[in-house]
Amino acid sequence: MTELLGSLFILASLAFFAAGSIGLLRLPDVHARLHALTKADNLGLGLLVAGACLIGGHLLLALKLLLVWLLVMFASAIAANLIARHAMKDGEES
Amino acid sequence: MIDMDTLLLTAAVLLLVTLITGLVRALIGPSLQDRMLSIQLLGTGGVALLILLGLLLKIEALVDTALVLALLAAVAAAALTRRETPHD
Amino acid sequence: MMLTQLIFGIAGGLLFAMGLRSALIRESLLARILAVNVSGAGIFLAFVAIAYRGLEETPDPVPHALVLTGIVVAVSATALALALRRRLEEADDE
Amino acid sequence: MEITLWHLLDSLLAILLLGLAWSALSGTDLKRGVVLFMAFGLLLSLIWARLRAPDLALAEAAIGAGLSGALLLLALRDREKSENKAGQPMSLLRLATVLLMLLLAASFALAYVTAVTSNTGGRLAGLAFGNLEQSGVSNPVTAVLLNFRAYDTLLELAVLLAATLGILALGSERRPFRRPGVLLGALVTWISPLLVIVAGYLLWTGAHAPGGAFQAGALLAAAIVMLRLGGMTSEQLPHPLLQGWLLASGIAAFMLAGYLATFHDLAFLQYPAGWAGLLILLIESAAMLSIALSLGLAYLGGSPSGWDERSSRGKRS
Repeated sequence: MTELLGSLFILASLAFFAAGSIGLLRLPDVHARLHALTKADNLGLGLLVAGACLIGGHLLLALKLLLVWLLVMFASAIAANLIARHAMKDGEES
Repeated sequence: MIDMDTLLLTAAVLLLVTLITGLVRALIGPSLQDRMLSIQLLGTGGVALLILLGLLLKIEALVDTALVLALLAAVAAAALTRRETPHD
Repeated sequence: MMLTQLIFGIAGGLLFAMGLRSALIRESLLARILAVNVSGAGIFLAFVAIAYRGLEETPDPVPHALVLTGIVVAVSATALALALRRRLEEADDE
Repeated sequence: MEITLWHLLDSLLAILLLGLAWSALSGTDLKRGVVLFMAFGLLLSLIWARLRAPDLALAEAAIGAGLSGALLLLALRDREKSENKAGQPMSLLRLATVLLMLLLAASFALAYVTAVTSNTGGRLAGLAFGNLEQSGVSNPVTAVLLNFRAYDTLLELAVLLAATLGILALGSERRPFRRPGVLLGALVTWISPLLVIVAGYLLWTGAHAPGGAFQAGALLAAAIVMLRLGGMTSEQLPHPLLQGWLLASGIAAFMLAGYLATFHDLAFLQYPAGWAGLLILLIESAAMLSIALSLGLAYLGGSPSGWDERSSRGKRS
């Protein structure tokens, strides 16, 4: 039962990863693309981590996976901010 | 009823396909920042794929690898955007 | 030979040739440094493909150990090459 | 042979890797080449994971995500007039290169097929697994690196040291970065200690699971890169004299352990029975520190400012 739920989570996460990729490809400028990327990606990884925790079974693995997810959210939020500001400065200079 | 491994493997293949789609942005740009976004996506997607591979191949150390990638996820963006101290 | 070994073996060979070709015909030093790295990665890939034994089997640890040190040495050699390139550019300026 | 979904995954990975390499090497825009090369490095880490080489995946992740990308992005800043573009291929060499490529590709294929098909007979893998119990560790890759093929590893450390000395000799370090903003400051303060902890964990766990001196050293080097991005100046590094000792410590520990064995009527680098595990841990700790500092100094791009002062003071006295 938990395994079934886990695989459902993982399949659902794929939709968010796909949305992130397509957004990155289709949206018109850096800032819009950034938006698609961070929102979809973090939700996607979150669902995947939840699914993997359910399938993987033991506590230590689940804790590690949770840490991975939190770190990715933290890092990508900051990275997105850095890239956005850098893009803005470039826009002013040119 | 499909078994667990087939399901996870299908998920891994589909995930890789979306990552390839996202990497097109690294190819066409146009700006360096656009390309860097693509790397950012590959970082997160890589973490996800490592977790899936870890479950599939039953290698727990791949979660450690995912942890390393997660810790370093912002290094490239920081390295791109930092400015050097001015000459005195 | 397993199909997986064949796939990654061919990929390794192509990378090796591709990298070597670019390293020889490119004028830009940075492009050459990238090319040598790609070429080295091709050899690493062939080594790891040779070590592979199947989905459930433990692979041969000897090539892994060689490639592990190779990866670290390759990055330090790249850093040395980049430092040389920077020094060359400075020397051109003087 | 049966074709499964795994082979689809393998083919996709291989094709993507080749595509990235091709596009990284073919364009004339160096920025594009560097970013695509960074993607190439990340993908390699995934491929090592797929080929059941978690030790390599760990090292490649630390180096690909933490070190080589940062190094190359920094190198993009000192592009000069001669290199604004990646340059057109030289036409004269083309024919000769194609011929050489064909020759090399053929010999590569021959070597590869020989290596894969000669599965019979006493392969080294059998030897390595057979003697694993006496090696002092249970991770076969660590056993090969630090025990069975310790000579190779010692020489690799020497190569690493030589490369670092080259970088130090070439000139002084790059300019440090400005003080970071609030966000980047927070990132550096939170992540760098975590990197050090995970490096320690990888060093310890390397005895029985994927990890070890090379992975831990690469991760620790990434911590140095991160601190540098957060505005660290070389004055904040350990004292230059200590840096010198740290750089040499990996080789020194190895040699010491090696000679220790000769006093017990054993061959050089043949560890006394029962001592292997402890000796390996000691050597690995020292090797981790020198690998980390070597790669960290490589990111600074030259000798830190303190080193110059020390050498000029030496000249005066």
